[in-house]
Amino acid sequence: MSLVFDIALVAGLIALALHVVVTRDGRGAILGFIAFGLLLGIGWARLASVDVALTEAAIGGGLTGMLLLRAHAHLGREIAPEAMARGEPRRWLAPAIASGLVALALGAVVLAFPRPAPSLAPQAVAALETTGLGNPVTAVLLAYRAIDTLLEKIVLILALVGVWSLSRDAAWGGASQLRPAVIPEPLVFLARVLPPFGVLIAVYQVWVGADLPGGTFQAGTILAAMALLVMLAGLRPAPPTQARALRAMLAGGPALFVLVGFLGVAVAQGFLSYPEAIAKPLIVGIEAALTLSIAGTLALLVAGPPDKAPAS
Amino acid sequence: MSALALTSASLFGLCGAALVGIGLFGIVTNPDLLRRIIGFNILGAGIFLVFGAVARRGAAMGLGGDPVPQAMVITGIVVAFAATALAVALLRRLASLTGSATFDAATPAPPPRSDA
Amino acid sequence: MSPAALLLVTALLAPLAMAAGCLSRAFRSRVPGLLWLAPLPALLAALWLPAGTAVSFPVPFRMVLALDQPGAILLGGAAFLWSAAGAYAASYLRGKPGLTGFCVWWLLTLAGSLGVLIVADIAGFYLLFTLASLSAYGLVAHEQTDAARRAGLVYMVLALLGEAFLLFAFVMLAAGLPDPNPLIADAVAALPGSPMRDGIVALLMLGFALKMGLIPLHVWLPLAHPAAPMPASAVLSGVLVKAGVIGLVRFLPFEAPLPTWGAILAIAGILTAYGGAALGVAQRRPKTILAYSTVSQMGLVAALLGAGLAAGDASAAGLAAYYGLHHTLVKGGLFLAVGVAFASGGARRWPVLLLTGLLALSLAGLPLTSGALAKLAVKPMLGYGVLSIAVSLAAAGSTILMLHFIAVMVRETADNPPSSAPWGENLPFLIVAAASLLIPWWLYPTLSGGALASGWSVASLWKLVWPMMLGVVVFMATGRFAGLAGRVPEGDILVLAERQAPRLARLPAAIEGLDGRLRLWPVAGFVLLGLVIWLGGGFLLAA
Amino acid sequence: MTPAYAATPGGLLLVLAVMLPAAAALVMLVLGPRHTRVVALIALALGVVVALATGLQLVRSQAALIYVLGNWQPPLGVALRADGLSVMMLAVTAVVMAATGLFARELFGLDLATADGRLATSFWILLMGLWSGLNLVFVSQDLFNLYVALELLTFAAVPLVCLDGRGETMAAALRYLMFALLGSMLYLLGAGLLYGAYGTLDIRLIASASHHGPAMAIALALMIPGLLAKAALFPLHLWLPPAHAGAPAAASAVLSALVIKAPVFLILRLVADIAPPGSAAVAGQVLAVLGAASILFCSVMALRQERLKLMIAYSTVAQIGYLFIVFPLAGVGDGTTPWGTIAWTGGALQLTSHALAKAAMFMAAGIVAEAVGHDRIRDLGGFGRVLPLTATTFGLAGLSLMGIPPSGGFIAKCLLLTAAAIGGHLWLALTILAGGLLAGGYVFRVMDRALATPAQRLALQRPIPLRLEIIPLVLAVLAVALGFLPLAPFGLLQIGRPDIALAVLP
Repeated sequence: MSLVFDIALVAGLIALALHVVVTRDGRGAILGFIAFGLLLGIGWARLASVDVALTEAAIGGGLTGMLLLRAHAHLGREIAPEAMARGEPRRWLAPAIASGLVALALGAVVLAFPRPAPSLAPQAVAALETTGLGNPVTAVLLAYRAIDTLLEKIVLILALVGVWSLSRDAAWGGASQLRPAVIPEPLVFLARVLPPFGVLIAVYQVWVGADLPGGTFQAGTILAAMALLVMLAGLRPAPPTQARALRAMLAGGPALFVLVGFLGVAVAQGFLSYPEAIAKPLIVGIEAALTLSIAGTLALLVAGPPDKAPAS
Repeated sequence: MSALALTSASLFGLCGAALVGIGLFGIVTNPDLLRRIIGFNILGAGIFLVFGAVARRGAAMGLGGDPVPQAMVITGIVVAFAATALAVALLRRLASLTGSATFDAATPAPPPRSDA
Repeated sequence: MSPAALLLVTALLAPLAMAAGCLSRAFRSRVPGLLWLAPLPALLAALWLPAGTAVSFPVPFRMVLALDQPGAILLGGAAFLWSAAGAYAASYLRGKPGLTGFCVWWLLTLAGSLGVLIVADIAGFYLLFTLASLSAYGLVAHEQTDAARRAGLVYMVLALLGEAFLLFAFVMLAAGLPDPNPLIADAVAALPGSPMRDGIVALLMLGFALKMGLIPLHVWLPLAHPAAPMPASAVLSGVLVKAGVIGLVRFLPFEAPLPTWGAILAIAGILTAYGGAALGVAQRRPKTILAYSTVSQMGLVAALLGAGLAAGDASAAGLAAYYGLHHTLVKGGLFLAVGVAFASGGARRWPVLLLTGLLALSLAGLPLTSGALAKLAVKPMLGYGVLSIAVSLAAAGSTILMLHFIAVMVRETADNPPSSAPWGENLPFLIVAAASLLIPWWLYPTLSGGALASGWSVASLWKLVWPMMLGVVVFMATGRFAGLAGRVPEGDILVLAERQAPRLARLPAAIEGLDGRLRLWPVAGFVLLGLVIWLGGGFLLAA
Repeated sequence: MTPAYAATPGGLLLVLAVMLPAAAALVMLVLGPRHTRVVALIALALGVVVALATGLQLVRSQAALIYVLGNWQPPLGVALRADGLSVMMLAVTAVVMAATGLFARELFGLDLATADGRLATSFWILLMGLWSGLNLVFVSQDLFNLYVALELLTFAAVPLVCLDGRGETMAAALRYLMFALLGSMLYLLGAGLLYGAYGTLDIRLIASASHHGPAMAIALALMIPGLLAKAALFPLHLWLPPAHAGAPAAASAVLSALVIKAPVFLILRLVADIAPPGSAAVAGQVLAVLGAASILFCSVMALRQERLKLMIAYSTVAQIGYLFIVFPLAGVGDGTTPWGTIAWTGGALQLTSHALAKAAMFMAAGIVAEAVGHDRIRDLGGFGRVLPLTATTFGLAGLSLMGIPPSGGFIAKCLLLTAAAIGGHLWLALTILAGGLLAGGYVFRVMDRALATPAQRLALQRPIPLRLEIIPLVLAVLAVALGFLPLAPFGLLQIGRPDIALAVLP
């Protein structure tokens, strides 16, 4: 029974992906992609990866969808229709064959993976107790492979600096203009009602993330979505990017991470190792700071480069 | 459980492979840059599904999957989002500056002006 | 370090130090007047140091300098000409724009062209050879005219091509030896046994023939030498081509005969000797005629070396150097003569032209001149067969070419206003002319092995005179080649090649078109996928 | 089971090399524009010290430096490891970074109004990100960690390309971003397949696996082209010329000198360390063909460019080609250990001298463009007279690119040619020589303009301070000074290598 469900899910995913790629309607493709993201979230749940499922649904479907829709609207405003409608014949046969071959080879490799499958699950579980955590995914993200998570945060910040650097010189340091010309009423309503719940869910996620599925990325994404909702509804303006507090919040998470990392050199077994006694509090503390940083970074990435000149 | 889990993992692995193919095709052939960015996301989804299949196959010790590839996927999704955001920001700026959303027709940039 | 070693090092470093000194503003203004000093240490080294003096540079400078007989002969002549031409240049270029730049290029070329004659290791040879080749571009293109620019371009392209030939040859030479930078002598000793012998010899010959201007690799020479200012033409034609001669002398294995390669070199040399003369008589500018004469003379040197290589006779090296010395001084003198003659008029004109004529005929082997000695000295090496006759006939060609040159000079200077070249130019010219007539006498006994008296026999004189008479007769009979002059453009076959240029230029254009297509996103993306498939297939097959 | 990695003294230096620039970027973000430059210069100084200390430690211990992050042994954790080649890359990176930093300080200082502005501040933060990513690429032992490092590079490099904010550079940056992303995605996919097959992403653990299935073949076939796309090897160079030509001079210098070397370094790791011998040989052949094509094709393209910076950018693609013809020359994949061969040393030297020379050349081109207001080669006649030091810089860097003695490029070319001659790879030898000729052509075109004496003296739009001209000159002189290294394999490059080579062998 569950296999039938899986097959239907996979068929739906592939059909949606094909639709997104071949359809002529740009907006339709984006909406299709959002649906694809949500469906994919279910797929991840079927793969018994609830952590990923939450992340995928929030980021893959939600934030990316918002980003794309805004971009589509922007391009529609900026580009003359005749520039859009260049009817060049697309050569599709050769790329289709090549892509198909790559996919076939991949499929063959996936089927030919060795059995029994190699897995680090036993080691990950065995090492869990030294971290005091209950969720092995969190342990991988914040202990075993903490360096990846830390540097990925730097990647996010570089991306944000890169996005900011795309502003006009005059607007640099200012704020993004998110508020649309006409704000639909329901949006305002949602923006008033949802954020308290969102914050609550986020705090819960960080807290349980140590032991159960969920964690800093998921919480950060929810917070980012709430912040965007508030800004889109025009309840609060986007903060100016030169604000010291904002920048401190963005850099705070990774900075704390680095500090604790080097603390490990002094009091534990090296960089990014935690003293066993206080491992869990340290990790939860880092997660909390990271959640704020991630929320800020993701929201500002969606908001885009500043386009209002700074006040001063 | 394990046989079924393996079948299901393979199924999603194949789905990942198909999505990779579809994504690559979209990226290579689509002249619309925004659509190309969506293609990247589909390619990414396919790649992550392959990771997911690998993770699922590694289910052991009472875990539903190998946590290491799962963690990698989470990292990867965030990075992919950052990439999408940067690409979209570039595309919007390009459209604002030049009034077009294509880069293949663009000839090499004329000399930079120091006074600009 | 012994005084002898110090002198040898100074010979190389003095001009480089002067070039570096040009960074100082104060020195820069005085350097043109000091150019004549730069080659003096080399001249002293050539005169005083015994053959066999050697010195190694400390690590990390890998270079070994050593003086041997052929090197010393060429070094002496070259340093002498550089010095005289330097003095000439100071007067000739006074007040002209770009003088400092000219001096720097001059000094760098000087260092390279003299260093090549005394360096003993392969990497050092390549370094100095390159220094001379590339720096000479500054002299060729100095005038900044369209002709100079074209000459500079052609020169540069072919010089780099020659460098490429040589680099590969040197790398293969050194590849089999334990020391990554062996002495030239060691590498050449191992050459006959090398599995890559033929490739190495072929590349060496190509590279050095380019420098000497052997046909058909001579195309740059008649463009580049006349394009430079007069004193630079003198050293380019007098000294720089000798870098090719010393290259062949140093790198060909004369101890072990290579008959085939020797024959190839000799034939190329003889053909060049004829071709240079034949193309030269079709020219009407004196400097171009002299340049073609250089081509022709280098052909004779190549023929000589080819004969030596075929016979496995190591004495060819010394004889080639001796012939080279003669050519250095005479050709240098002739270029200076052209400058002086163009500036002389009235009563001053005829003595200058007379001396010019004497130098010119010396090149053809006029008895009692250095040319006669040089030709006599090399005769035994050429044997008494076909080659000997061929070389004698080449002397007839030289005679014709030089008579043509004299005729052109007389005609070109006929309308000069009565004046005289400044003494700063006259004096160097006279000194070089005198040296060219005298110095070879001094060296003749050591090199030819025979006494001077042997050169006086009637038989010897007859050997020299009949080709010249033949040349005179032909020259008279054909009416001074009046109809021929100007028929062949300077650079001969290059011009033909340039007519095909549009066809050749299509290749880069096609490449550019292809690049434009490859850089289209769909194409590049597809190529990327293709690469994935190609590599995947390859790996699967290999596994 | 003994752990695969045992931390060595000085291993923490590797962590510092990665984290110091990253931390500096965070500090810059918090402190804001006014302090950015100071923080950057301090970080540069400290980073150079770290690189120096790493080199000293390596020479002293004569063994690779190792650090196990968080003391979590691979396969669960991530290890850093620096052998001779890595340390050389760290050192070159530090030198070029320091020079770029000083150059950027002077360049941005020319215009006080914008010294703390968008361009300068973003530049400094992104530069630090680049440095962190580069160092991580050179020391990380984990393929997924390396993916993060590659993304660090991409995200720092792309905005650098379009810092000047013109539409054309936006297009160039977008094209760069997209192609680089395509490359990273293929790389990541390959890494996923490897994890599926081996249950680890640690390079040494994968290399020590005895059995290789189709997953290895397909994974390598995805990862290598993906990295090639980032390295811009012909025919995947679509993004490089406009991107490197459009970036600010200081950024172009780092991008061309260092950033594209990172994927090349990773390809080397994959082919030489992970690939089974048969695959390595195939990869070596394919890469050599592409490298040779790159040398010839893009040199011709460089020769035909009208603009100086585009010419230099095409020259970069051509010069990268030399790094790929090293594979067959060093005998990668034929069962011998390539580390001690002259080709290996030649490749390393080519990489180093190109990094120095190309950085110097881009900076020189930047000075010219800044001083004259354009970079059309045709209209630069006589720039040597108004900017003598810059013309000298260009000439010296050109010597190294052409492979004319004495220069690092010459020694590199010599070693590669020797390897080609000994190995009987005639076509590669001819390619190397032809590449040198063509490089001579495009360098000569510029030098000819530099030395020209036009009737009208070239007008300078703004004065160029001496300090600005000195920095690229020093780099160019360094590139030439490399020519005094001995013509023999470096011992340094073999430190920490043989054990892996043995592990690969059956």
